[in-house]
Amino acid sequence: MGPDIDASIALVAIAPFVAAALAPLIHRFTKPLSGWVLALVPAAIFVFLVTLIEPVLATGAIPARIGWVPAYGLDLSFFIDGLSLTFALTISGIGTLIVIYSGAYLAGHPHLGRFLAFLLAFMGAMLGLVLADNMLGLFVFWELTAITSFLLIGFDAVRAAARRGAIQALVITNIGGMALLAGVILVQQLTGTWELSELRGMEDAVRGHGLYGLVLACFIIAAFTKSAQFPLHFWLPNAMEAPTPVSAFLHSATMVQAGVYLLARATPWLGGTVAWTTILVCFGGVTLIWGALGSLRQTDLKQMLAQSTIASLGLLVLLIGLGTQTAIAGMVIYFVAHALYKAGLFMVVGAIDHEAGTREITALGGLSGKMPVTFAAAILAGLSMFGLPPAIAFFAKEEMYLNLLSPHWQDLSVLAVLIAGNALLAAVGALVVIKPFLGPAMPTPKSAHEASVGLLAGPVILGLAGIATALLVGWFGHTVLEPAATAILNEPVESHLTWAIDFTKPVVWLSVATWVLAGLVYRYATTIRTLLRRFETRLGWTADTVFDAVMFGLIRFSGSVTRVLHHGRLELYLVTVFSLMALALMVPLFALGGINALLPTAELGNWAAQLRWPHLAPYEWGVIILALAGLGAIVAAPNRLYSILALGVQGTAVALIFLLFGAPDLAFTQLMVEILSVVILALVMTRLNLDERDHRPFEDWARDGTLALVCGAGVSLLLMVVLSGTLDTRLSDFFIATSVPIAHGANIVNVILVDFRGFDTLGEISVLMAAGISIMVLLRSRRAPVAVGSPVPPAPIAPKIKPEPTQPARAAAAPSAKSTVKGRAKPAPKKPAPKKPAPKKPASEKQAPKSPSSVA
Amino acid sequence: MDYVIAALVGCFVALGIYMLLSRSLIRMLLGIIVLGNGVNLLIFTAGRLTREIAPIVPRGLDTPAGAIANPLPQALILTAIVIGFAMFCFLLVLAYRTYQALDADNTDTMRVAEPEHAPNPPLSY
Amino acid sequence: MAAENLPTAMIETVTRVADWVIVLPMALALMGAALLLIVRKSAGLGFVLALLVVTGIIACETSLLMRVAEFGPQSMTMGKWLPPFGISFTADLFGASFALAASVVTLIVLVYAEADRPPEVAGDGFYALVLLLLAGVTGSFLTGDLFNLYVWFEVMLISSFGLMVIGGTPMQLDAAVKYGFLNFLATTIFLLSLGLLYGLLGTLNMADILRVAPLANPAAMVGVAALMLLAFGMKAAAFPVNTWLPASYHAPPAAISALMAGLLTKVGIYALLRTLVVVLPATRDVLEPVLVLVAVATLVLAPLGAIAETNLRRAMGFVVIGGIGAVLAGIAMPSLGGVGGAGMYIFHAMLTMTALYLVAGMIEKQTGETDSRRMGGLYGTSAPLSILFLVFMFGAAGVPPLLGFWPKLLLIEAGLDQGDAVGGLLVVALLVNAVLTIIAGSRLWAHIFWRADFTPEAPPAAPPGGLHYLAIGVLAVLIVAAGLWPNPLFEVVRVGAGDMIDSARYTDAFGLAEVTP
Amino acid sequence: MNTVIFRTIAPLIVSTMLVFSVYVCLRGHNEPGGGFIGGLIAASAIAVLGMASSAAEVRRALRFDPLSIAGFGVLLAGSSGMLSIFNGNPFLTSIWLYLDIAGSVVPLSTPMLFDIGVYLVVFGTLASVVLALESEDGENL
Repeated sequence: MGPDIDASIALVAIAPFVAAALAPLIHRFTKPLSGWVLALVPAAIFVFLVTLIEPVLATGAIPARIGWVPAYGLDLSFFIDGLSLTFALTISGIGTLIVIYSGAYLAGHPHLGRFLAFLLAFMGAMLGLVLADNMLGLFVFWELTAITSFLLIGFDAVRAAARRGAIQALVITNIGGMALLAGVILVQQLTGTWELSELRGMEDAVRGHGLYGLVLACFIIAAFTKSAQFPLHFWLPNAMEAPTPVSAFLHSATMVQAGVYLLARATPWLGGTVAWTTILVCFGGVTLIWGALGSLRQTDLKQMLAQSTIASLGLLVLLIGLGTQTAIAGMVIYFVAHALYKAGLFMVVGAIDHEAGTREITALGGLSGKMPVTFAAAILAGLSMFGLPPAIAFFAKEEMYLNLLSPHWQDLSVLAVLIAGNALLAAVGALVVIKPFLGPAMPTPKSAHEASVGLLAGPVILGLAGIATALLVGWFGHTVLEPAATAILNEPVESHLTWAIDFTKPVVWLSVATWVLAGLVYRYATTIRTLLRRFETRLGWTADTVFDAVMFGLIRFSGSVTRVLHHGRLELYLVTVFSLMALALMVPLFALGGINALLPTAELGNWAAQLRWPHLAPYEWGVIILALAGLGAIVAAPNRLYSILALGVQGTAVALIFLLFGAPDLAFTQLMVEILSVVILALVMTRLNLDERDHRPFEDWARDGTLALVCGAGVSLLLMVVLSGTLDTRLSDFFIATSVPIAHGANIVNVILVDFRGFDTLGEISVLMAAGISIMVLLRSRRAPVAVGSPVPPAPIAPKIKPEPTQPARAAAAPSAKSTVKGRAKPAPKKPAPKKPAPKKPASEKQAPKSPSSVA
Repeated sequence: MDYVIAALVGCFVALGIYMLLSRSLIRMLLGIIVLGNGVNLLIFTAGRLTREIAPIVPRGLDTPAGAIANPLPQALILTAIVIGFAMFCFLLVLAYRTYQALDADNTDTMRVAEPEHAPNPPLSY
Repeated sequence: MAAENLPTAMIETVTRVADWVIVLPMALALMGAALLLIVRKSAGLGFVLALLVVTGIIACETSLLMRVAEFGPQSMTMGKWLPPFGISFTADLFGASFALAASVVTLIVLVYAEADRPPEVAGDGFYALVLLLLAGVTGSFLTGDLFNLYVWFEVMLISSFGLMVIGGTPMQLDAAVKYGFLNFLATTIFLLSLGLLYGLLGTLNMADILRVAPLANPAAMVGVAALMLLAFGMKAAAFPVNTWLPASYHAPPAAISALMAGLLTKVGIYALLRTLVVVLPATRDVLEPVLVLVAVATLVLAPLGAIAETNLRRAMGFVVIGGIGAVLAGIAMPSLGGVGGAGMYIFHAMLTMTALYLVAGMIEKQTGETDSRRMGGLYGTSAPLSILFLVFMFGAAGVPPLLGFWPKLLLIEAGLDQGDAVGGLLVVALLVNAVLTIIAGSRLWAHIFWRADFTPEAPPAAPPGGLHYLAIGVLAVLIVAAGLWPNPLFEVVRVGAGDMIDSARYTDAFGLAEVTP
Repeated sequence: MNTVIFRTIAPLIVSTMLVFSVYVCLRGHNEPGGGFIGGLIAASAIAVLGMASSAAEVRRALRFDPLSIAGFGVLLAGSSGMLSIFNGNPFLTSIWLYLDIAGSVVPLSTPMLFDIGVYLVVFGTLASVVLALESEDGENL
């Protein structure tokens, strides 16, 4: 295939995004017709895909490849085989009708342009998903469908239920998405390729590997979350908070089928094992029955359809799990049939809702006279859902029952589940089609009349398509079923669909049994609903309420964890840091044997005798004692003035140490810095009226003291370990040797500062300058409150988070706020302001917590 | 003698940490200074101590006659002293401004940025 | 001259003007800051001058990046002294591209801030501080000398102090106290470890350290590295020493917190990457369990904070921390993929986290509130803000095809590739982080944008204007474009991560003098 | 502090300190001293002067805004390093000029310029801090 086909196939996935980006703009110009105009894009894609049917039939698959991230070995590659073509045609075909329908359904809505944009973007993502060859590409599109679906479900965002549905769908499908990502990467690592098309025939590399279980789990979680399998099904009914076109398109016909698509796609190399079959059949079966019963429980038409979609998804998963030729054939036919009738029925329900103003099945009746075309469309779709000939769904049922009549109990139980599920679904179909339209007319909120062309085009065309495909079943079998099933199973599949119904075969009678059962269910629908509802009430909880519990639990848990970790007390933050510092010092010393460097070794012999008092001159001892005395005085100082003086003492001692050990520059600088520090401290302290003493409670004192001692000891010991080695003095030797000859300076320290390591100094003077600016910034801000001249600081001083509840510090400052402000307003108070009560009271006393009512 | 100074470094560090853990801003500042002095002494000691002979080449010579104090740590410490002093100045003025604005010297009562009774996250969608 | 006696003291080769691009960004930023300080009182001049300087810096860094891409790591040793005696600036692809990203982010924030700053604040040294911050960040990314790194850390720190308190509200002061003490403590611990390292090895040049580190007492080296891990972990806001970040980043004006969120923690984590992976690989292996633990805890706990927090910018702070966890995960997996993922994540985080804070600032302007519980209904009224927030939030969560996805992909791949329990643990943590971030993001989105049952107390004074949208629009285009077409990034990461794992090319660039260790 | 005696002798002390600081700065390359120490001494002088008279007066006497002096110092130090771009050397490579003025050789060098820059920064910054703290109402910052 040349670049032309590459480009046009890529365009299939990209064009909807472009259209989406332009949709709000186009909508502005074509207001009443936006739906029709924008539908041209999917329509064109549909037509283009139709032209690909023949080549696909001829060659099996059309690949297309565009370079994307060559540095990572990643191409944006697509391939079109029977399976992806079936899905893509469904998506673009139904998409066309949905776009038209949306234009009519949301006519006049202020955000219609945005809505159409999301819808088209979703369609692009979905097309990309089913056409992608590269697994990462598939993942990218997979996530995009989740995002667009999130936006579409939450479209009617003022309702909390819509927001909840959107978040729920996003969270659940995102969990699946993460599993898919892990699974996809694992598969790549097992097989060395990202391309789905190359994975066929590599089943041994996947199935035979020890990580198969993990891969399987990842893919199954991904598919089950996306395709709403029990027990992760609950998000789907809540997603029906979206406008009806979205439900019709995303949550029945396409997006939820992505999981089914993934499983079908993975069948050749992931499927066929006992684990695969067991999991898929069991979960699929449970989902089928659970969804169908759930559907019967509902009275809202849309909810009925939503729950029946869950059931249908379960059915599809079950069939993929079976994995026989007939099961796969049944799955392909059922997928197409379901997409056609379910989208149609959703649109019908939307039309009823739009025209009659309600979707309650108990409040509707006798609409057939007022909405005849709608009724006709409903009947066409209903035939399919009921599985009656001449609808394509009839064949789906036939195919799935085939080969299950065997003596194995597994097959028989699957058959029973299938019959029960199909019967329940058929009954739901009958209820949806018959109840609102036939029977006595009921008063509705709006006076119902026939819907507009835009609303009707979709269901009518889909209904007709459902019949037409059945009438052309031979063609359908050849052009859709065979290539799709072949793609799934990676072995040639022959279609044997025909209208020649052989009444001697038991399969036909199984169909008849299904219908009879469905009729019975329909007859006793009200009773069953009552029973189911009673059961639900008795049960007390659903997966949906569990989600809420988990979510709120998570939020509460987050709240508690965050409050515990980020409590706002600097002192405890510092305790954490120093505890870690103690660990960082002590563990290498004692667990990794760092201390050994200081311990006497065996060769030393009688080392105790060699111990001697460190050789220090008396004045050196004097300086050290001075330093220690200064340190002690800082702690013991009865007030601030003494502690500042003590600070000067220890600083001077340090300067003396520098002087004693040959660093006059350092000593001089240290002394000057110490003097300036004391001066500045004194300058500031005369302005503050501070609490004088260290009021540490004993526990804190013990804790702080221990930490300090451990860290101090650790630093000393580590330093001694360092000193036990010899210093490599290359650098200093070099500086000493070159200072005069090359750098022309005799004071080596100064030469290092301005020449050898002048760059450090440049940074350092920048630090000084920056400190100067920062201090200026700080002091400038003094002016702000004074400028207003009011005794109470103006509003901007208070943080805006919580205007009405007192924020703690302000409350604490309230009694003394006046004096503080005065202190700022008046120049230089000679005496400290009257002694304020030290802020030492227990916190609860001052803060009067008025927790703001949650804006829930 | 290196080991004696190393032990002294430990004392400086321990006292600095102890002061930093008190909740009063001014005491914490004193802690910062003491800790900084300790670290400077540590660098000085790590460069090994030599008595009295400053790293200055006598006039007329190209290289010093005998062993001299290690000049590199001195240069590093000089940088560190000045930086530490700049930081100290900023933090001191910050403490001063904080005291003015919040009327608090105790860090436990400064709860503007992280309010003590922070609301729980809303349980809604 | 006596230079003949010491023929090996200085570098012989001639330095061309083009070679200066490695140090010019730094020099321009510093001298620009000085100039801006001098002229700070002339209204209007500051912004123009700052823009010019940053544009010049970007030009130099672009040229540097191209040179590095073409010829491999570049180095310049100041004062012509032979390394390791002089201070080297050495740029490999990671350093050069991060420096470029930093200056681009600064340029964007400058434009945004210009739209944000009330006219009466002129002369407050804002531009000088921003340039000093940029100088510190650039220096930290490019330096090849550990003590020099300490100096640039301090430049960055002190200028961020100044930026933190511009405006001087009580909340800013409280925030600055926590930010100031904890961060200064971090640099002090770094200095302490540097002193010990010098005592052990007698050198400060990174390449030289790499050469002589194996000869030193291994336990002492681990102690030094553990202290550095603590110091850089604090700067990077890794659990459990990340408490200063949520305490402070929401306090200053939005433009400033955006700049900090984009640059500061990234420098910390880059320093960790550089020191542990490149310079001290042996001790990194010893510390690996700690790294894994810290990475997992940061990845999982940070987004919980984002879920719990109602103050919008505080919540964003937790998102920033979560990103740090992802980088830590990469450092804990010293493979090409792990380091590459970490590097790409740093790049992504610089852009995306800045953008998140900027858009948060715009939301605050639009609603006049800082608490997400008191916002609402923006979806209907402000479509551009909605799109921007969504893009950046999902970008931070690593949703494809945005920029944030690719580093996560690399990291997850590296974790699975490792094939052991540790790798698996990190992968699970990364995935959990993504899901939790999505939850936090979607909740914020629902509360701020979708929910409409909200009436503001006072109508906002000044909704964001065109300049705001211009600044953030450029960022959005960068993020989306880099996400859609990440190939250049992958090229950078492939070579850059290779140079980090096998640092031969990096150390060769120094041109160390031949001295026997 | 504001005694008459103090006020009278303060200018004397201050001018001595300032001269000494310049001396310490200039001799720093060969003997103990240098820009740092010089700057610190000069800043202390300003602190003393600020105590004797008022901060505003000192500011007026200085004529230049102390922070701008610091900025100029960084500019000077940075530019001295940039000079080597012209002779094909890396940043901060020293350049020495020996001027023969009236018979005595005066060495001029970029490290000296650099050290003067350091002096100015230390002096400017600390003077601005001290003066700002000495003046009560953060005026004119």
